Amino acid sequence: MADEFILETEGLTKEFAGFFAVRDVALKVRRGSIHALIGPNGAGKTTCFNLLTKFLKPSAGKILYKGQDITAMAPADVARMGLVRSFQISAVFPHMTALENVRVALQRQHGSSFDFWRSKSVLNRFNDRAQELLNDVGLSEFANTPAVEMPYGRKRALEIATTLALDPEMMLLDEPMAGMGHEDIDKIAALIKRISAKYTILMVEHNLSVVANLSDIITVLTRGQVLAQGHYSELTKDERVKEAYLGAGHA
Amino acid sequence: MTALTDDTLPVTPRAIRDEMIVFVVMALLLAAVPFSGIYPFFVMQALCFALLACAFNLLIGYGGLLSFGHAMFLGTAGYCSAHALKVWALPPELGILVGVAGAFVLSIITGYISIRRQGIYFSMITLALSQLLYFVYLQAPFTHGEDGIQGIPQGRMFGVFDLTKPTVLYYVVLVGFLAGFLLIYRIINSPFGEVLKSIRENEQRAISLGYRTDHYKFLAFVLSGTLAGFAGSLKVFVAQNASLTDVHWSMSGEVVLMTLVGGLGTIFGPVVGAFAIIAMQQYLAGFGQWVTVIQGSIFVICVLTFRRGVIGEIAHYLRRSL
Amino acid sequence: MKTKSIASFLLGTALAVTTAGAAFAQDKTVKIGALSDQSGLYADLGGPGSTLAAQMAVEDSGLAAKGWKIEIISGDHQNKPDIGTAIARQWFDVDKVDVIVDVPNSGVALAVNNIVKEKNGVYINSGAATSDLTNAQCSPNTVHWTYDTYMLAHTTGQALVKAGGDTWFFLTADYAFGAALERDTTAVITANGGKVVGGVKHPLNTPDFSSFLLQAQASKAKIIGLANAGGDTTNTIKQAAEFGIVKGGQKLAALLLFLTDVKAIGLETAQGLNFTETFYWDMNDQTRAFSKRFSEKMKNNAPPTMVQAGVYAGVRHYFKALEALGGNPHDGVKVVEKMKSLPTEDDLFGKGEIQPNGRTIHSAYLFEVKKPSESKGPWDFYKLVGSVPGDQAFTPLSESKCALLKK
Amino acid sequence: MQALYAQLLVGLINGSFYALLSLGLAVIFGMLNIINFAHGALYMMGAFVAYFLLSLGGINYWWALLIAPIVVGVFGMILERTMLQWLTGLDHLYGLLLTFGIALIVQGVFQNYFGSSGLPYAIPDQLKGGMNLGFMFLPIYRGWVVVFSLVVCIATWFLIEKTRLGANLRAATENPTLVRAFGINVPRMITLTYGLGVGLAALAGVLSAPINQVRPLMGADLIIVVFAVVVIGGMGSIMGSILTGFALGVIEGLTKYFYPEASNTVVFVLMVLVLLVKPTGLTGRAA
Amino acid sequence: MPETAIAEAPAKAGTGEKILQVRNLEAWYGESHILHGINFDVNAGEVVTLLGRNGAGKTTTLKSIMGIIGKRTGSVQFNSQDIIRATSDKIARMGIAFCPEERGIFSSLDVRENLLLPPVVRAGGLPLEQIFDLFPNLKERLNSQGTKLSGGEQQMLAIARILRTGASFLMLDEPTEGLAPVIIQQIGHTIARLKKEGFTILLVEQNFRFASTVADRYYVVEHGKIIDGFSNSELAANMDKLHTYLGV
Repeated sequence: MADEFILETEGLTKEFAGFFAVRDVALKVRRGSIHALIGPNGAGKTTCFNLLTKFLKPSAGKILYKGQDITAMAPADVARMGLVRSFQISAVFPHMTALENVRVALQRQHGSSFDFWRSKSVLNRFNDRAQELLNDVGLSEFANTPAVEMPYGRKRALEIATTLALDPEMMLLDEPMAGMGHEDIDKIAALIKRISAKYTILMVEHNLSVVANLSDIITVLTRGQVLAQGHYSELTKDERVKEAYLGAGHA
Repeated sequence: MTALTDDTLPVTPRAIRDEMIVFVVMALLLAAVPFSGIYPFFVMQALCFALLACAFNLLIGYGGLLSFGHAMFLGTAGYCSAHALKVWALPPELGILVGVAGAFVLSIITGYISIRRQGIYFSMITLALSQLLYFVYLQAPFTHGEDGIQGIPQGRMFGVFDLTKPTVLYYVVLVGFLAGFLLIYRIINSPFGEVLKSIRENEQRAISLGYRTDHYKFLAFVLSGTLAGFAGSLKVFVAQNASLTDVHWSMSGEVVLMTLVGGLGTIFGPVVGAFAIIAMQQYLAGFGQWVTVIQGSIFVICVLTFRRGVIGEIAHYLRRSL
Repeated sequence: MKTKSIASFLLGTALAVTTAGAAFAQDKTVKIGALSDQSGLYADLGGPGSTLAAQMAVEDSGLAAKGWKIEIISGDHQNKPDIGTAIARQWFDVDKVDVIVDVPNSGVALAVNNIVKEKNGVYINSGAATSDLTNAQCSPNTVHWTYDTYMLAHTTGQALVKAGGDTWFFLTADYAFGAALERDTTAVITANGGKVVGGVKHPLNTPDFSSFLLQAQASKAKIIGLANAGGDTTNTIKQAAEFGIVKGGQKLAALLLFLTDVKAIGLETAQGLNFTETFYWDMNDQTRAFSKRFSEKMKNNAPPTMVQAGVYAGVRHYFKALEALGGNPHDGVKVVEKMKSLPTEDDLFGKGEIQPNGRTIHSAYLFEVKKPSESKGPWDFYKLVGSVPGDQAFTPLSESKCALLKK
Repeated sequence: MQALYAQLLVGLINGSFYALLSLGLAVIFGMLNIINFAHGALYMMGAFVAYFLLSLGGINYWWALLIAPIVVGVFGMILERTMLQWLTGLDHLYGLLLTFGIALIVQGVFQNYFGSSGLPYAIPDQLKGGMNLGFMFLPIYRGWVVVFSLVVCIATWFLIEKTRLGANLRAATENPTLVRAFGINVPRMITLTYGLGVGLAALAGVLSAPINQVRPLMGADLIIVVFAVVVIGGMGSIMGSILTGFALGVIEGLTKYFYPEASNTVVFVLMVLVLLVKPTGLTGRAA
Repeated sequence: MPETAIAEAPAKAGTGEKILQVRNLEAWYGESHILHGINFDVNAGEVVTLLGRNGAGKTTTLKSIMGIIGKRTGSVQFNSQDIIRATSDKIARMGIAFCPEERGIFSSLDVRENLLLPPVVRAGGLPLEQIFDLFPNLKERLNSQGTKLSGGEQQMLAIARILRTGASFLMLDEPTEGLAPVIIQQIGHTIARLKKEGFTILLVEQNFRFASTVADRYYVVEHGKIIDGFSNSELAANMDKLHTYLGV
């Protein structure tokens, strides 16, 4: 089982002052798949995400990653096990160049992060790899641009490149397309498709058409609970999903 | 929480060559002081405070942590060095080592306690810790309380340099300052400095990349405290005494002021700020407590209109890092 | 690091200026540095008043008419030893000051003592209490005028024990000065057959003494000795009144109290207090005359404190030595030796001498604070209840650890 | 044992000042997100206003209790309008630095004109004397301080937790933008809140004037202790800061009895211990 | 996707005069430019819905009208008065009320305090009895802490508290978010009834099935601009287009 599913939750619950943002969620993410978490606004998708990456403490329940219980771990340690997340609003280091952004991630595994007595030119050995990652996400010409000056869509791409630099086993993407125009959406979708060959991906996404094309399996959340799970084609036939997602009064 | 210096940072990448040119000019100017007729004790004292401010700046400008208790490192190192020189009669180089070691140990302890909280809580905790230490030093026998440790022998550095000669002392202090300054510069431009910067820019993201950010902040705190201690040890040779003034919270406030005036998170700002404030105290001394009022006004003006500080504004204008 | 030229007294004639420096032995230039706490805790008892006292000493000496060129600068040490030493060092190095006067605050005073010795200047201390200046840390460049802890302890302690106050409880400021006062007073009490039944050390600048006063009250000691200074003393006295300690039959003995402290406490509360000073403005015609002139020039018309009086007397005596030398040799040890060789006599402290360890000897007086009904003026506070001759009030040379005496 | 009771009571008196000051800090922090470093200086101003009223205008203590908080409160509101309000949206460390600067200015000005030594302020006639409680002689004035500050603390708590105005205040603490969008003039409310917090400090200043001397630096050292109190309590709630204030006064009082040398440090030591066990303070919300 | 910017309102569905006129509205969050020139109108007595993807700028539009966005330019005419420079409290006092997406129930206030928090700015608000009549649940839970209510109750409280102020123009930001179908239905009924009472309502919705039950007209927001607009009767014809716009 542990081999088949890279991430599992049991009875995952988060209560905020009497309000259940996430309630009794059991999730199983298959190794190597693209798993999407969808649901209307306020369904608890992002809360769920924060629970998985330990940025929030669950009120109840258990999280297993690669068969190991990570419920009580610190967020940095979860990341070190290869479970890396992105954020809903773009999370880059604004006053560092794109190359430096990626290098910070490379540095963590490969080198000398506590070395305060060495010149940072030792980091130059990561430049090739960083440039490669930037090329992968189509940011070749932005290497020396401070992140703050990049357009929004490029920042999202940079964020993915930074995440890839950690060479994670599993990536959690929180609305990677939020706030993007069409052109960008297609690019990022293609990128996700490409990297999914190597990594397991769990993504929260609002854009159903993106989800439909990309994901192997979809979990629908409403009001903090799992409503349904399956492939897109199955879900579109599910009346409950239509009603929850598209709203009451659906013809 | 947004980083304190977000709006003060120049966005251009570091221009290391420019910075080294400025550094060389600064070093040459300082080296020429004994030939200029400027009173060397004034410059020596300013150099010690400049180093202290640079160390403080390492923590706030690059770690985003406002310590309101940095005087405790200055004072602790001063007392340790003074005691080592006067009572144990150690040579100057070992005296400095004892002082720096004292500040190092203190920064480990206080860092462990304070680093768990951020923002204003961190500031208040460092302030309270330094006040705690102030009262301890007030009562501890070896500090001689209100009287302080007086008449500290300067001795011969490495058995060669006679520190009782003002010119020799001046160059020793200058070399100490430049060494400390370069070390801080190196820390900022090291692999560690890179991580520190990323934490200040976006701590959540740094965590999600697997950085245990508290460890980095802690190391920054210890480095900053230890270097502040080095400044304190040097100051012992200049002032030939160690007193409660150096541990009092108003000293911590002065360090903040120097750095703020010069420019938080700039390389040369704290040096300029330290010289400006020390010179101001020197020349306005006749106005008695109005000096306090003027210092307070500078705080207010800086915070309201001039948040980048002198060097920060210049750097912003030139779109260069300085 | 703080200096300022309050007033440049260019008293010399044009002729004196042109001849100044012509002959080394006849060098008649003098520069006085009045180093004090200009705005802090001791500003009222020293501070600007001490600078004024030094200026009056210059004017009264009449040296200007004899071709001397005398300048006074003043500085604020802010009660910080490092600032005090920095000013002193700069005064000697840059401003070429010959003599530093006043310097209240024992910590600063001792720190400056080292500098003056190193630079071979002259140091006439009036404001500091520590008897170490003429004892363990004595220096050939230093004269300590006015008062010290030993004198305070002996005069007050002895008088009170003899008057029947034979059980004591100490409230002691927890630092060197307080400890010295307690130690010295205890020695006097036991030597005179009294007993110390307890004591409590309190931190410096304690705003609230109620806990300590409750303990003092519980001890049932006849005398509560206050081995502290400044704001701590005045606070203790006020709060003791509040807790009804004096009304309960116990007596307070302030071991160090100044005229300005009494002003701060108010007669209503301070009445009946016993303490020692070596100068009071209302002692005799000479002191009254001087005080009148002095208070007219003060911002708040305050009469001189004993510290300010000491600055005046000390500077006058210094000039006597310079005149005897026929010029200013700019050699501190030499000038101080001359000062020691001349007997002291002035309107304020009367006759006395400077001992080889630098201690100025003159009479000490035990005062009691008047009742509000007895006071006739805004500064009419004290009643003289006794006096001790100088040779009995200060440390006997046989007990002194001063290295200068062992030659 | 008797002495112990006496010390407990004395501790409660000091606790009154801690409670009033940390309460004011908490109220201000809630609305302005500023740690008001000027609090000690404004406390001192309260005492000075009382002193001026008496010595210049012959206005007695009872009027001072009313007038001083108003005068200082208005002064505080001017500070807020002219300076503090420009810091909205900036990192709150700037608030700390600005108020630190204000504290230096205020204290410096008073030191220039009044020196560092204290000015006397007499206990009002009605509260002179004391009563014998059996275990101690309690000066009536001190008893009054405890009772009065308790009343003020509870009244403030009631104002904030139980009234309509308090509801607006609490709501604005949570989400000022939304409250303003409901048509409530939040900037004015912030100004008034600062005035209230500062007024509490001034009130404490008037209360302390007859006990301690009226000195320019009377608040400077006290404020750091109050910061420690605040760190221990955590500024989570109004009641929390009141209780922590009184409790620490009592603990300090006990220390004075058992080990007086540590009485200055006990609050800080306690702070360290609390931080090691519970980094957010006793009642604190996360920073 | 067609990038047709439509400045003029489509056929009037309401009866009254233009109560709100938005022209060339631009807005910024810090450095980022969110609205790039929004143009639309709302007539008195109408329910108008803004549709659009997450991040398109719908909420920012409401907030800009309400005056709670730092920097904004253009013109917003409310009852023929330009309010672009007014502060939000003044705007509220002119009769606009805002119910935010996150509902903004105050946790440190109980239900009664939450309900009574917004001051009455003008006559004509609903009296409390009528509000309890609309939302009977609230009356029972007056003394509970605000955030202890269920999501649906919180939403009702959020709407209820802006009804008594006398504001005639209500802006509701995603009132159905995260709610159960049965509650959504109830909210739909409430809005319909409010419309009958004479309130003008500007709605932001993702759930256009829900919107279709109450709205008179729609505008579609994308990239900080209005790119399309149509009336309720034209909804069916625009369905395919809408699917592309909204990506659902």
